[in-house]
Amino acid sequence: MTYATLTDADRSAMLEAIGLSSIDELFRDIPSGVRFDRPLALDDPLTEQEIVGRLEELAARNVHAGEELSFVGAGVYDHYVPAVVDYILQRGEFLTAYTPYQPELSQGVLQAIFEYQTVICELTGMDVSNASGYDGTTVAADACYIAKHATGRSKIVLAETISPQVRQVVRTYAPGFGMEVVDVPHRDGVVDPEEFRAAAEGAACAIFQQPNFFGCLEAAPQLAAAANDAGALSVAHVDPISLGVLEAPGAYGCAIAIGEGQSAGNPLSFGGPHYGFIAAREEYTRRMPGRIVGETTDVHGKRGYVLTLQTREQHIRREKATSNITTNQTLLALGGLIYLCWLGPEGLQEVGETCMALAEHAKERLELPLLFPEQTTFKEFGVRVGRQAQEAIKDARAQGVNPGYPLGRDYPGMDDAILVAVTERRTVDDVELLAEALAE
Amino acid sequence: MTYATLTDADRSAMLEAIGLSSIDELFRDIPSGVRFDRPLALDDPLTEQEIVGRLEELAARNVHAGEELSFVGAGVYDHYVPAVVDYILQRGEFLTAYTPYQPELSQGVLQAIFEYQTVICELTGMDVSNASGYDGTTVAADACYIAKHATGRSKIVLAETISPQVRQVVRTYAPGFGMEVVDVPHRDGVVDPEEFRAAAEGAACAIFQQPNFFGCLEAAPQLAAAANDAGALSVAHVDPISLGVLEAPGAYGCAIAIGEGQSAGNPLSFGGPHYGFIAAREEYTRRMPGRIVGETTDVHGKRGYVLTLQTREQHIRREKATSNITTNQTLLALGGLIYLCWLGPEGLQEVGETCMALAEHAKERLELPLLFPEQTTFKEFGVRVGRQAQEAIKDARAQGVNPGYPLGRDYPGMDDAILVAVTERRTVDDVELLAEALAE
Amino acid sequence: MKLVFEHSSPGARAGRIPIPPELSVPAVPDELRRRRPPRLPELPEVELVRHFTKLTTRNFGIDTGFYPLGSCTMKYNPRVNERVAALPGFRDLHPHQDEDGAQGALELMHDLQEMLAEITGLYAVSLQPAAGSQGELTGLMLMRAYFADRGESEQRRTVIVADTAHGTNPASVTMAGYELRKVATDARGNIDLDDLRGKVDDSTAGLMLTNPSTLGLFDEHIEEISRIFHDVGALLYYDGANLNAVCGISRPGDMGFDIVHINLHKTFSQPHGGGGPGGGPIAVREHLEPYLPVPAVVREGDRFHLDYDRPKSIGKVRAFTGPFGVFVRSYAFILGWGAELRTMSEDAVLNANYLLARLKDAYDLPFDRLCMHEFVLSARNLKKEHGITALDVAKRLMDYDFHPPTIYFPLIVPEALMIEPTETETKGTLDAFVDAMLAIAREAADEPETLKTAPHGRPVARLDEVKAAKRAIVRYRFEDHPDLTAEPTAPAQVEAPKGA
Amino acid sequence: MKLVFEHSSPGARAGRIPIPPELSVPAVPDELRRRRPPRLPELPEVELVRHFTKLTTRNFGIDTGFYPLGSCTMKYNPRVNERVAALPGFRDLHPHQDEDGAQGALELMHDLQEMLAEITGLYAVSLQPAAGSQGELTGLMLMRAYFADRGESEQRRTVIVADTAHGTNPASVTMAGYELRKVATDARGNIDLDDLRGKVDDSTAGLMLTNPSTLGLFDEHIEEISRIFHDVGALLYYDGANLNAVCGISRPGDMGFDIVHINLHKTFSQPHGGGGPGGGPIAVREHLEPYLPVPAVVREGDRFHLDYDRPKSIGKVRAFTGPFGVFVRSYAFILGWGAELRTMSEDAVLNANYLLARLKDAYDLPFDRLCMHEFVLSARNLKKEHGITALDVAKRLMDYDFHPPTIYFPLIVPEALMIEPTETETKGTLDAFVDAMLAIAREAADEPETLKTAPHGRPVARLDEVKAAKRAIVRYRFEDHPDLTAEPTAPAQVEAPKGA
Ligand SMILES: Cc1ncc(COP(=O)(O)O)c(C=O)c1O
Ligand SMILES: Cc1ncc(COP(=O)(O)O)c(C=O)c1O
Repeated sequence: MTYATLTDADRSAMLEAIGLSSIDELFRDIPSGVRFDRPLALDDPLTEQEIVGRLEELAARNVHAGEELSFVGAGVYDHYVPAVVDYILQRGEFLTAYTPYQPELSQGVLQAIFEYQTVICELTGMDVSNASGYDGTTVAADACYIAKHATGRSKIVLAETISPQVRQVVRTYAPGFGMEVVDVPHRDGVVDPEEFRAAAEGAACAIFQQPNFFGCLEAAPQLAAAANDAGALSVAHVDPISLGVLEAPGAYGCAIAIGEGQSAGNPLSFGGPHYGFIAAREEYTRRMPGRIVGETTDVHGKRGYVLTLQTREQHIRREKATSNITTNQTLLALGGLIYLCWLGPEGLQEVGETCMALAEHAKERLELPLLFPEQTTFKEFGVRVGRQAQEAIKDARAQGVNPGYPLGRDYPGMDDAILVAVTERRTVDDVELLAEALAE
Repeated sequence: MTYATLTDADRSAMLEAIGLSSIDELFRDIPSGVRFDRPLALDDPLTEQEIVGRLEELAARNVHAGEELSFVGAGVYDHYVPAVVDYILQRGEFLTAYTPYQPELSQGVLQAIFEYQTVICELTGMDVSNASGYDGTTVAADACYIAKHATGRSKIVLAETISPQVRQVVRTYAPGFGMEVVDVPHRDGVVDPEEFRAAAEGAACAIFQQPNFFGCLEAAPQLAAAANDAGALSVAHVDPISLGVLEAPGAYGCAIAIGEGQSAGNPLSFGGPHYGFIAAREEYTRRMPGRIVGETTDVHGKRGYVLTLQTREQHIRREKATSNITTNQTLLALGGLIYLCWLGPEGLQEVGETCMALAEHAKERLELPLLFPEQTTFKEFGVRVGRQAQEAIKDARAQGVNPGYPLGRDYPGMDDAILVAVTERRTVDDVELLAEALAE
Repeated sequence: MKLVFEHSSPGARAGRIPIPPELSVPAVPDELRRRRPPRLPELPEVELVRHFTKLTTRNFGIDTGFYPLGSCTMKYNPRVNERVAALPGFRDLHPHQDEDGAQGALELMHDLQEMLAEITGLYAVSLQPAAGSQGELTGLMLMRAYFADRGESEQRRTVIVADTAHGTNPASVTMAGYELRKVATDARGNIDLDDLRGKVDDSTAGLMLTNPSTLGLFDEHIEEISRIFHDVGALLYYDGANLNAVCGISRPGDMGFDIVHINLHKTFSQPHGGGGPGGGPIAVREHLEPYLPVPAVVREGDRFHLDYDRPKSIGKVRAFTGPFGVFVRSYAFILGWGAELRTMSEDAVLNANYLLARLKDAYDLPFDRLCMHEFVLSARNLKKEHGITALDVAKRLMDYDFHPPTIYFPLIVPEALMIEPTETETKGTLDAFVDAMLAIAREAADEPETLKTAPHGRPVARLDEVKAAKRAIVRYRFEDHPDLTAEPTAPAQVEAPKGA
Repeated sequence: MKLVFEHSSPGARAGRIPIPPELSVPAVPDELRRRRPPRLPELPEVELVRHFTKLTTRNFGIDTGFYPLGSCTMKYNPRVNERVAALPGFRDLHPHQDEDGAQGALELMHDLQEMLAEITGLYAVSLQPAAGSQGELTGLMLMRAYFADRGESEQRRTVIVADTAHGTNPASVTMAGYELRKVATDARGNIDLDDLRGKVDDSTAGLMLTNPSTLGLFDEHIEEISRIFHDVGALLYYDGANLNAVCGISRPGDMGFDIVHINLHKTFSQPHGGGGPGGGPIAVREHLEPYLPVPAVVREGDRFHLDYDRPKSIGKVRAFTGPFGVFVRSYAFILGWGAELRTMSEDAVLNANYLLARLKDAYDLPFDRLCMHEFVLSARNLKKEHGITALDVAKRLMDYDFHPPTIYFPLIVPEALMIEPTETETKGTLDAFVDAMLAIAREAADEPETLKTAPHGRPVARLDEVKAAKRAIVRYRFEDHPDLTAEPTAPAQVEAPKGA
């Protein structure tokens, strides 16, 4: 009973105060037919040091990013997370608080979320951001739900160059929304604005990713324009780490910007928890899902922050809510805030340019055919290894290098292609090792 | 310039306010003959991720307690430190504060030290404890300095069964104190009370260790009595982890209790920083070295804590101070406080009994001749491996087991002896592995 | 206090990621390159740490004190869980790491699935959903897939939800494309069976129910309810938000539920993080397993792997296999209680009933029964007699250093005060809370003004929420602070060498 | 607030270390077995965390705000240092691990030694001393050993210390068995050379000097001073507490010092931890190396090892090789600045002079010169004119959210306010501090009461230190709280099986 807080003395005193003589009586309202009458089939309780022992043993059976030279990305990236982020997020006043329903006791989290919303708006060039979505996939579904109500239309247009997981999640949600999904195929690694325009006709929204899943830069402004012209909401799925170098979606006319926040301030953590961000133009403010923090004043005129525009939300609007989200990813989003403040505008540009420079260098050094030689890429690019990618990866890993993600998993005809991600944590020397590992 | 806080704009504005035109002018009072006119021969500045990379690389070249099955103790022990300790000590309000000179801003640290002093007094059965000494060796020298002034005598009696490092440090300090050191040899692993009594005649203090360096239990009450009878201060060097099982020095008449606190709440950290504790009977309160926190009230009668009895200290007493200590080991001592509160009286007894039970089990399982078969031991014991201990250790380490400390380093005639420490972090299965490793 | 942007000073830096000197930055096509840098704050690390440290001191967590926020299960989060979640083998593990490089992670998830199956009394578990709400939606998607498979998609249009339900239930029903039917609550706080019978027919896809309900009451007719739905071929969904009341005591599967979500951040101690993250695994009966999200974590001998080959699966509801870091914490937590998990729920229920027993004379109790892990009082009399609302009581509790309970929920109770102490509070803390609540009841009569002006001595007093919603200032207005909008100095874009 | 003992409730537990069931506990001889368990508090982890979390909120650190505590160099401690110090390869490394299992640790120490030798301009470094004071004592022991080796032990009896010296210097002199001679300070804040010449002769073992001095002034005659001592065969000891002023600008070795201690917790950012830990490495000239403590960390090719074979060594001054965790942090810190370390000292001196320039009209300045990294003002006029003391100024600063400077030191300045901003503060912070100091100077005239009653709104007001020293209550008085002294219930001692 490692975690029991009450002592037996407490228990009897409390039962007496309640007027009962046994713990079992507490449960008398539970019909005997549904009572559980055997002990749970779980192991004996472990002490703290035993718990640590067991978890260390499991952790040791994973190969983490510090143990092999990894160039795996494909949606989750090994960027450096500074020590200040971990420290602040571990402080109990943030870590162990919940949604700031009571603002007088929650100005810390409320102000931090307001700062986060501001940073997301600055990165994306949008007017409003929520306090976070679950991840980079579910915010895409959120965008579709907004579009459905904003346009009254039901078609979702997805560029095939969007992360496969994002597309899968949109497909899972669409039927419930009463929406259908149309894909726009890639042409040589990017989508063709004209095809995109045609598909966007009569659509509720048209979504593309910049940089796209292949690491290539889309003609984002044209894609946004194509969607806008068709009266569809133009939605850009962007990598926050790229937004010191690449233009903000708001600047080229997107209605909504979404993305996976992990690359900005979260550890890999085997895929979660991370945070998804969603930001939009002012006109969609009242259609936004989830928590939004607003500035106001207290009875003495002092500046303060509260959860606002709650008439959008499930606890008030119930079945008419803009979303069912309640628990979100606040702590991870705050990690993103602290990270982006740590970088500042110069640092954000530096990290983007460093990744780009290293990736470009890798492209040259590998001396392998590029998957899409015509395209400009950001921190990720595809190469053809001339044999089954899975095998090439296995062989490279045997030398301590994990060269990347096998694109054949998601795209037909790419069984020999590897998606290589190069972050600022890799060095010029690391690129040499990668080249060697992929050489034979 | 990773850590520079000022911007160039700041610098010029500030120079202007000062009325100078260059940074160099700030140093005009420095005679040109002693100015340093070349850049420091240090490497280029590293960024945070580069610093982490460099340190990870160095850390990887050490074999830590999680990487091999270790039975090494001999003064520093691998006891489990709970997560709450690390968390609280990392909170900036404690971590980045200094000595609580300004009590209104330092009640947190002051109260915590007061609680620490109380816990040390409870463990040792003494009346007064300071806020910490450097480690388990320097507090022994502190005790001698107290004894010198309390008795006007100059002889220090040391049991040969005290940790060699403690004895070396006392030897280093003694000449400056104008004191000389006399050793009392061990008889079959412990000191003989009669020899101790004889040596204590005319001594300022007589120091023994319980459990002693060999892990054996001394006849502590007799040793204390022997010293007291001779008019010397009886000083017990004790392991805090043992004090839930073994009697408190205060209970058998010691004048002073000292010890190395590491085993209670500090990581191994290659030998430091740790904390030394020193506690004494009330009559020696005004001879205590270092910081002491006392309870008082504020102008409104509210309970509060302050540094007290400061007329003992260097900043007031200068050359007549009871010690020169200023910066001490407060943070580590607070780790000890939190750890001991986490254990509580039952936990402290449990951990002591667990170590004892495992060590006793190991004695039986090893099937090797014990160094001192006649003695009762606590968590550590000596065995003879029938060949050079250094070699036996090398061979065992090759199998991933570090069997202990080679006693030959400090004691003649023990070249074949290994001091084996068994803490609660080792299991019955681990003992089997040790037995195998020492078998051939 | 200042916003982080108001600490900004042009040119100040914390983090630096210099471009490797031997490399040059490739050119970005002009129309794609960022023109105006984002106005991120510029400040040195010391200012960053002070700012966020100060923010934390203006926030209340479980580590600060008692947090009886009903329906949220704000229990103490053991620090050891943070230690293990930070192990590099977990924290730095890439989700695309191939299976033999992730056996420890997969085993942990598989173990956790089995623990949750045992605790809920169901057959199969998917850990994928990110939180309870998403678990609900996923569960409803399973219903759709199940009925579609049986050719009943057209027929099964409605989902029934109790009027005491959390807002997420109706919201999820809509998002899943179902019609909502609300069912009433009877005088004892159970579902009104007559009302229910009238609403269940062969157009019914299923029921969503929280049991114990948000009133903290166990539905005494749960067996009959289950029969009513199963008789028409409908499914029962269990909102697991209140699972903390019944672990080892009564299992949703045994109650007749077909689909269950579990809030790992409630019952299994994942810290709430100021709003998240959470985890919302779902457990189902055998006949629903084929529809679970992909990938499934399966065991083959002593190896574990990710099975994507599930033709009937609804697909994915979020990225990868779910919030893994949350799994690590909840797994560690369950290992700590182990087979004695029942004691956790017993103590949670004992703590709640102790508070209830000591408070029910001072506040009114709409349903006078033993409660489970939480209970709902009403301030309706205080309002009638002294004009003191549930909100006033909540704000005044802050003056006694307690976080207020959930208020104004569930909706069927006017001036509701929904109190959930959890099992991790001491009797001493509960007694202090009782003293405060009783004092407040007296103050309502003697000094109502003190309550209406509460809280006192907090960083801010009561805030104007109407103004907030009307002005909708949801990001920092740099425009209003021209001094800070100076374009940050960004290093000039390096041109790539042409050729070479 | 309550003491942790006042939260104790019999039988409550946090940590548990159950005895392995298959083992029995050996018997402890009766007279050696503990009779009465220590009265440690009994409380669950949640109460433990809340108690200590609350204590931290009643404490002020650098992370809280500006902390210009003169002579203590309270600079920002980069968080990354905590990250690297916690690497298992360092944190969990046993000091008796043999050399080939500790090469990384030994290399780190060897690198750090070389960095410190370069920064101080001396030949050899020992990292062993635990703090500056112990560095001083160690340095004086080196003098003893050195003179003993030359047969001059009898002759060399005195050590000269400036009247501005920190209390540790005279205290160390006594503990090292030397006689103290104090030397005066002249009108410019330098050592009074005439006074000095009169005190130095062939009975002099050496000088202990802080340069820049505790007045924050660089001694303009340092070369002459060095000549005076070396001419009589005496040694110069450099108290490195103020090294933050001169890194890369002027090196103690070049100034003529033979022995230097470095406070790693000052210049090199080891966090002060509420009073410690620290590190006090010493650096010496070549002819003093043989006397350094054992073991020495030496390099042989690309291997590192611990050399105990130093026949002339003074021995050991503490356990093992010193506070290793401190070395890790300081090493990481120096790597961060690298060759630009000079900028650190330049900025520290710039910050100090900026404050000085802006404050010297409002407070008096005993020595009107450019200062180095710190400076000393006097509140003597405020006292004369308004009865406001340095203490009042200090307490009032708390109302402005600043930690006060060091006060009443150095002793030669009445009503001293010793201000050291360090290099890690922004101009904005310094300006805010200046505004506060100027406001306080005005308040001294306009509303002296406000100052005399300061601080306001802190957990406690001014405390009665006389009472504290008189009552000397230095541990919790369980006697006065009988309710808490109930003997904790301890499990009965298990008897060992006889034989078997
Ligand atoms: C009864 C109930 N149902 C559902 C939810 C939604 O769960 P989550 O917040 O994990 O999305 C909650 C908690 O917010 C709840 O209390
Ligand atoms: C000038 C001076 N000398 C010596 C010391 C003593 O150093 P430490 O506190 O590291 O023992 C200090 C700091 O307290 C100091 O300021």
